[in-house]
Amino acid sequence: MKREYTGNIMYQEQLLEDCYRMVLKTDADLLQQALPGQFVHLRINPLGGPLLRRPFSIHSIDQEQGTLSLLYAVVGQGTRIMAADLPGKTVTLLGPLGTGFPHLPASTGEVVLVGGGLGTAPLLHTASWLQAAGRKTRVILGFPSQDRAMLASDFTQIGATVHITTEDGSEGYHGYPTSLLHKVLLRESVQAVFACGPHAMLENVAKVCGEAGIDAWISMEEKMACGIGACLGCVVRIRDEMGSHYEKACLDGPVFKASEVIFDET
Amino acid sequence: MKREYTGNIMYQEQLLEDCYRMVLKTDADLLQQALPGQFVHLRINPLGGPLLRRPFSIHSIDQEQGTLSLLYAVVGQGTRIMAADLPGKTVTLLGPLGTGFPHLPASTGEVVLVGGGLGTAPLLHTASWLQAAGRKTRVILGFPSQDRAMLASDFTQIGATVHITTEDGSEGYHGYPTSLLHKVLLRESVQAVFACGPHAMLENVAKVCGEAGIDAWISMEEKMACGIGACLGCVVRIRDEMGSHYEKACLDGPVFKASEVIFDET
Amino acid sequence: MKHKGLQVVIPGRREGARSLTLDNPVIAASGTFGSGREYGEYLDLNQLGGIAVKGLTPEPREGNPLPRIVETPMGMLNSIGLQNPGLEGFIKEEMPFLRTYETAVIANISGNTVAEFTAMATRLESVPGIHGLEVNVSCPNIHRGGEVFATNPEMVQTITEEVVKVTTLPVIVKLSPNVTDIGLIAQSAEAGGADAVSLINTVLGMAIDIKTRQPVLKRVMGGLSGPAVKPIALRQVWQVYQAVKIPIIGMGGIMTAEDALEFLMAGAAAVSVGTGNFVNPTACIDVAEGINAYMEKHGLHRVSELTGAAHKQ
Amino acid sequence: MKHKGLQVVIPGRREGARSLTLDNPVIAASGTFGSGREYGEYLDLNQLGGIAVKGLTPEPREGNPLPRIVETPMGMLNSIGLQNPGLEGFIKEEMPFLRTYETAVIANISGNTVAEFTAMATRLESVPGIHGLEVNVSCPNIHRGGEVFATNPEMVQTITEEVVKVTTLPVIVKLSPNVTDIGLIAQSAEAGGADAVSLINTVLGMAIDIKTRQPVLKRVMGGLSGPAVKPIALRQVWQVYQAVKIPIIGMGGIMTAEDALEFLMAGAAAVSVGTGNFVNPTACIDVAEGINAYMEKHGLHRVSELTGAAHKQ
Ligand SMILES: Cc1cc2nc3c(=O)[nH]c(=O)nc-3n(C[C@H](O)[C@H](O)[C@H](O)COP(=O)(O)OP(=O)(O)OC[C@H]3O[C@@H](n4cnc5c(N)ncnc54)[C@H](O)[C@@H]3O)c2cc1C
Ligand SMILES: Cc1cc2nc3c(=O)[nH]c(=O)nc-3n(C[C@H](O)[C@H](O)[C@H](O)COP(=O)(O)OP(=O)(O)OC[C@H]3O[C@@H](n4cnc5c(N)ncnc54)[C@H](O)[C@@H]3O)c2cc1C
Ligand SMILES: Cc1cc2nc3c(=O)[nH]c(=O)nc-3n(C[C@H](O)[C@H](O)[C@H](O)COP(=O)(O)O)c2cc1C
Ligand SMILES: Cc1cc2nc3c(=O)[nH]c(=O)nc-3n(C[C@H](O)[C@H](O)[C@H](O)COP(=O)(O)O)c2cc1C
Ligand code: FES
Ligand code: FES
Repeated sequence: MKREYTGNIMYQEQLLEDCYRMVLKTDADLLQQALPGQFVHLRINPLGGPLLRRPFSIHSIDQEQGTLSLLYAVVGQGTRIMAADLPGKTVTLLGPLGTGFPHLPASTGEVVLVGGGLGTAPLLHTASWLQAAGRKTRVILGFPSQDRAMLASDFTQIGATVHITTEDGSEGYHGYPTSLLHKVLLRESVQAVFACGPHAMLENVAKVCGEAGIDAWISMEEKMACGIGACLGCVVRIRDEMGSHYEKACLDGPVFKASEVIFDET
Repeated sequence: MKREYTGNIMYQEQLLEDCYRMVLKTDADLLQQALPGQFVHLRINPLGGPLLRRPFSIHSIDQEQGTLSLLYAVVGQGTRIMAADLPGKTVTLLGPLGTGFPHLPASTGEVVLVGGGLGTAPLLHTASWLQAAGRKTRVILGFPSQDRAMLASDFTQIGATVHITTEDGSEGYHGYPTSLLHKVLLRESVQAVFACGPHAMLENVAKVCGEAGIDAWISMEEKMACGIGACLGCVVRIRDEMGSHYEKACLDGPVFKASEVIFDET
Repeated sequence: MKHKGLQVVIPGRREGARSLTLDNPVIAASGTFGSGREYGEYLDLNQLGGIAVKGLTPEPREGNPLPRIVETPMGMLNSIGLQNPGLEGFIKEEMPFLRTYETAVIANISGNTVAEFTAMATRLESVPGIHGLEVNVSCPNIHRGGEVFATNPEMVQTITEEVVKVTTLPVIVKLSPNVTDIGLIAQSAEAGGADAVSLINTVLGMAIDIKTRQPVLKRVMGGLSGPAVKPIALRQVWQVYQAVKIPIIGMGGIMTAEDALEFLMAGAAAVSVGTGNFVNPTACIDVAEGINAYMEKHGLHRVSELTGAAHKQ
Repeated sequence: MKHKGLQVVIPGRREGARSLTLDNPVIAASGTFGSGREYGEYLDLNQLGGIAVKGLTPEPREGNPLPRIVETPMGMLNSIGLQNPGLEGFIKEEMPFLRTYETAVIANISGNTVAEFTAMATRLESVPGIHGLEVNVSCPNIHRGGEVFATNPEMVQTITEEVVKVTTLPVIVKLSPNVTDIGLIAQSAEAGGADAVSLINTVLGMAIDIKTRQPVLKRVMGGLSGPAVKPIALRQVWQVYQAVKIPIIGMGGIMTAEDALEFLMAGAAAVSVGTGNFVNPTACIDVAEGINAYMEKHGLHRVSELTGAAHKQ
């Protein structure tokens, strides 16, 4: 039987004005199962509100410490409470949930990870996993400007090649991460692209990779209630032979093959 | 203008399985105004629920440390959250609210404080205040049994005479605090009685003091919404020449003259 | 908060009727703000858009036995039972105080017969300092077996017609959410000549004490208010906006300016804060300031630019 | 949870009708539990009192566009739009799985015409493993200008009469809370021959996105559920208990055994947990165990001793 786990907040790190990394001590079961691109469904305040759980990507895992980290932006009630939470507080977790990034067949081509802003969250765990599997990993991280840029060192530390892009050119490549991706795809031998970020960026990833004929998988953020496939709240429209059908972001996703996602709806 | 204050949890002390003392750092304004028997109206979780504030008596005040303490029992959602709260968390406070115990005219007679269980909460601040004013203060604290008894040393430390009563006789006087009160009233020269505790105890205090012809004031706990006299949620039935009328526990009380309270309703 | 862009005017529709001018769109909701005295210690009453005073009845009322309030998840039930000093008591005890402020005072009146409503409206017509009447139709009609006026379109229309006949004050009919089709009831108020409608009053609810196995409230049911009801209130404001042309005063669970903006966009010309005052004693002013800040940020010049905005695609 | 004291039997009222036996009084609410597969990974489906499967329509339905859910204070709005594989799809894809469990399976059916309801009931009559029908009347009637069946007593009675004619399965009519007098609607279901009523379905609500100034949900309104609505649901269960003699399945905001006990005392014979599952995937079983613990503590032998307890002084 699957079950709910508890997470004990060990510490938090403030990375930007509105962005934190929360490190949770939790059950070894959960940590061992966690695949890249999967998420946990957090009950932030078991003694009070908000009512619904909140989905967060697994940002990194430290088996030795028995910890899981989340990278989150403060956007509403739940994340505001999280940001104010003190070490020692307990949350509850369902997870690991969903279908993450695929296990790719062996190849000499590199895997390019593209993260937009907070969309970087699941990519650190993903990069560690690729590196551990001996895969060449290149990471493109897009931010609006230098003062919003983060995490480059976390990726270099685990051996990935990192590019920062900023929209205003204040750091790294001047432009969107997808335009750098476009250049990388022309230049390098790339087996696949994994991306996470705003819908507009993902749509562009799909387009750029589609044109280059490279397989891409993208992680979709939809509002979720149950997080396990029962409520039908989180559907994503997926192309098929008959036209299209809905799949569940929480169960069939959040990672989908980019070429199959129909973006119009959100 | 009155205003809302913030309270920063400094530390908590667990006195019994379900009873805690919370020490809050708060504004000097609030501390300076606080009279014995008054209360604060606490917003436990400004970022979430519960919705309504919770009233707690002012248990003690330390002007030098700039702190206020509350003594509370864990009975429901709000107090469960409080008990789990960690030092550093911020709550908000309205207060000091209500009409506390009266300023008695000078007298050689002693003032007897009667507390039932958690009803002891406001009596510590009250005893300090009486002692500071050079009044002889006797305290009768009633508990079900020895393992639920507490706070005697807090009262002796400030110079009050303390009697513990337990219902099962496991510590101190064997019986209800009101039956010991009855004996004290016969034996000592008592100017007035101040009491706080369960309704049944307060009703008995009123009876015992009425029979002995001693003035008594009692602190009533009613459910409160606004805490400042606007919602009419917290009324207490008070005897008058015409029969009776409702007064507001939050504004006209929580302390009322015992002889004027009509107890039937609650 | 006062300045031209925040002002809301509810015009009188009848010949000779006065209009209601609110300095800003935030009114303290009836029954939650007393007569303003208590909250006046926490905020400047002159900064409010208006004060709807606690519900008045012709004679003094003691109200219901305790307990009168029960907390529920992000809401509360109340069963105050219209405790009030009676219309004359109110005029004598509270109006001299209220007249010292410039803020619009709205008298909230409750009756058990049409005659009680008209008698109160007649008496208030000549009371200086009263700026408007809010007709609380969520009361049982003792001539109709206790059926609640607010649930019956004809009764709502009749009360409205009779009240507007006897007053030049602007008449706001306060609607109950406990109906199948609130648009229909709003149309009855409009047809009866109301200058505005306000909604929602509390939602009928209850709670049971599992220790005593009895209803918590002595009168069994009470009125649910607070954030829990906000989605219901917004939906009904939306429906009423599509049903009538008269202005709407929207309320139900407003705690913040963001909440209030939702009500304006759903169709409200002004809003009220009720339960929110209990949690935050400066809620009314915080909400008004937040609306003002939103308007400045988005270059809006009048509150009316927001009213009903969500109906336009 | 299984033992005699927890069992709830809803007898068939008609000649030849089957009765519905629940091992315990806790049913997973329709639309919140899929067909049990997903939650089956977190709990033993055999420990449930029953499963009301997601709402079925004659043909497959895609459901509504996104977003489909919005959180509200201690509640949520949903606008799923009855996404389902259609009756045949359900029978083929889900029933083989559900038949492997002993738990009572209740088919929740939704139609836009009386004929759609009777066609589904007829088809389900012969499907092995179906233990009861829940008739969801909170749908618009396309033959009556989209009026919601549930708001009209005659329509509710007609649907019930027609459905009971074609099935020997126990028939539960699921009532909408969005009516003035729910007792009246329950009486119509009873008069139509229903074996039980279940309530409440979701409360109509909405939310507005102040950034876009548009309703959050594409279909504007959605159904409010969760703890926020509990006081409303309890009140309606209380009212229906006073209005009819048939058993009531109570729901709306149940998260804990304490919540469920309130519903039983208000008049419910059994309860359902909906939104609570999303928060706590073992909610149904936790609630059943808590009821059991309460009964043991208080020396109660049958759940029915609690049903309606709060009505007796
Ligand atoms: C699979 C998945 C993985 C995610 N991983 C991360 C992550 O690693 N870091 C991170 O910062 N955010 C992540 N998000 C988004 C995150 O769930 C929301 O930012 C968060 O729920 C906001 O909660 P709130 O209470 O602060 O905001 P509120 O706006 O108050 O939330 C209200 C409701 O909307 C939902 N919601 C709000 N924003 C989003 C959003 N962007 N996506 C989905 N639901 C939303 C909430 O879950 C909640 O139900 C992820 C979302 C999904 C679906
Ligand atoms: C003037 C005053 C002073 C008080 N001082 C103290 C004190 O010093 N220490 C202490 O432990 N308790 C005190 N109480 C009682 C205290 O307010 C409640 O125990 C507390 O509000 C319970 O909150 P909860 O969320 O844990 O319980 P819940 O049962 O979840 O609360 C639900 C609602 O009921 C109200 N409520 C519950 N129990 C009581 C009660 N006994 N009296 C009044 N309202 C209640 C709550 O305020 C809330 O509105 C005082 C009450 C009043 C009126
Ligand atoms: C304690 C209390 C007393 C109330 N008394 C009245 C009243 O006398 N007359 C009236 O029309 N509405 C009364 N109401 C309803 C409010 O004015 C308002 O319509 C309702 O509470 C919804 O708004 P809210 O959620 O902001 O509180 C009362 C509400 C509360 C909570
Ligand atoms: C996401 C969701 C989907 C639902 N789908 C259905 C449905 O298909 N048929 C139905 O009769 N009720 C449906 N309901 C209503 C629930 O069965 C239940 O009546 C309601 O949610 C109140 O209970 P709760 O507060 O425990 O959720 C749905 C509720 C939710 C939250
Ligand atoms: S969140 Fe419930 S199905 Fe995906
Ligand atoms: S709590 Fe509102 S009047 Fe006392």
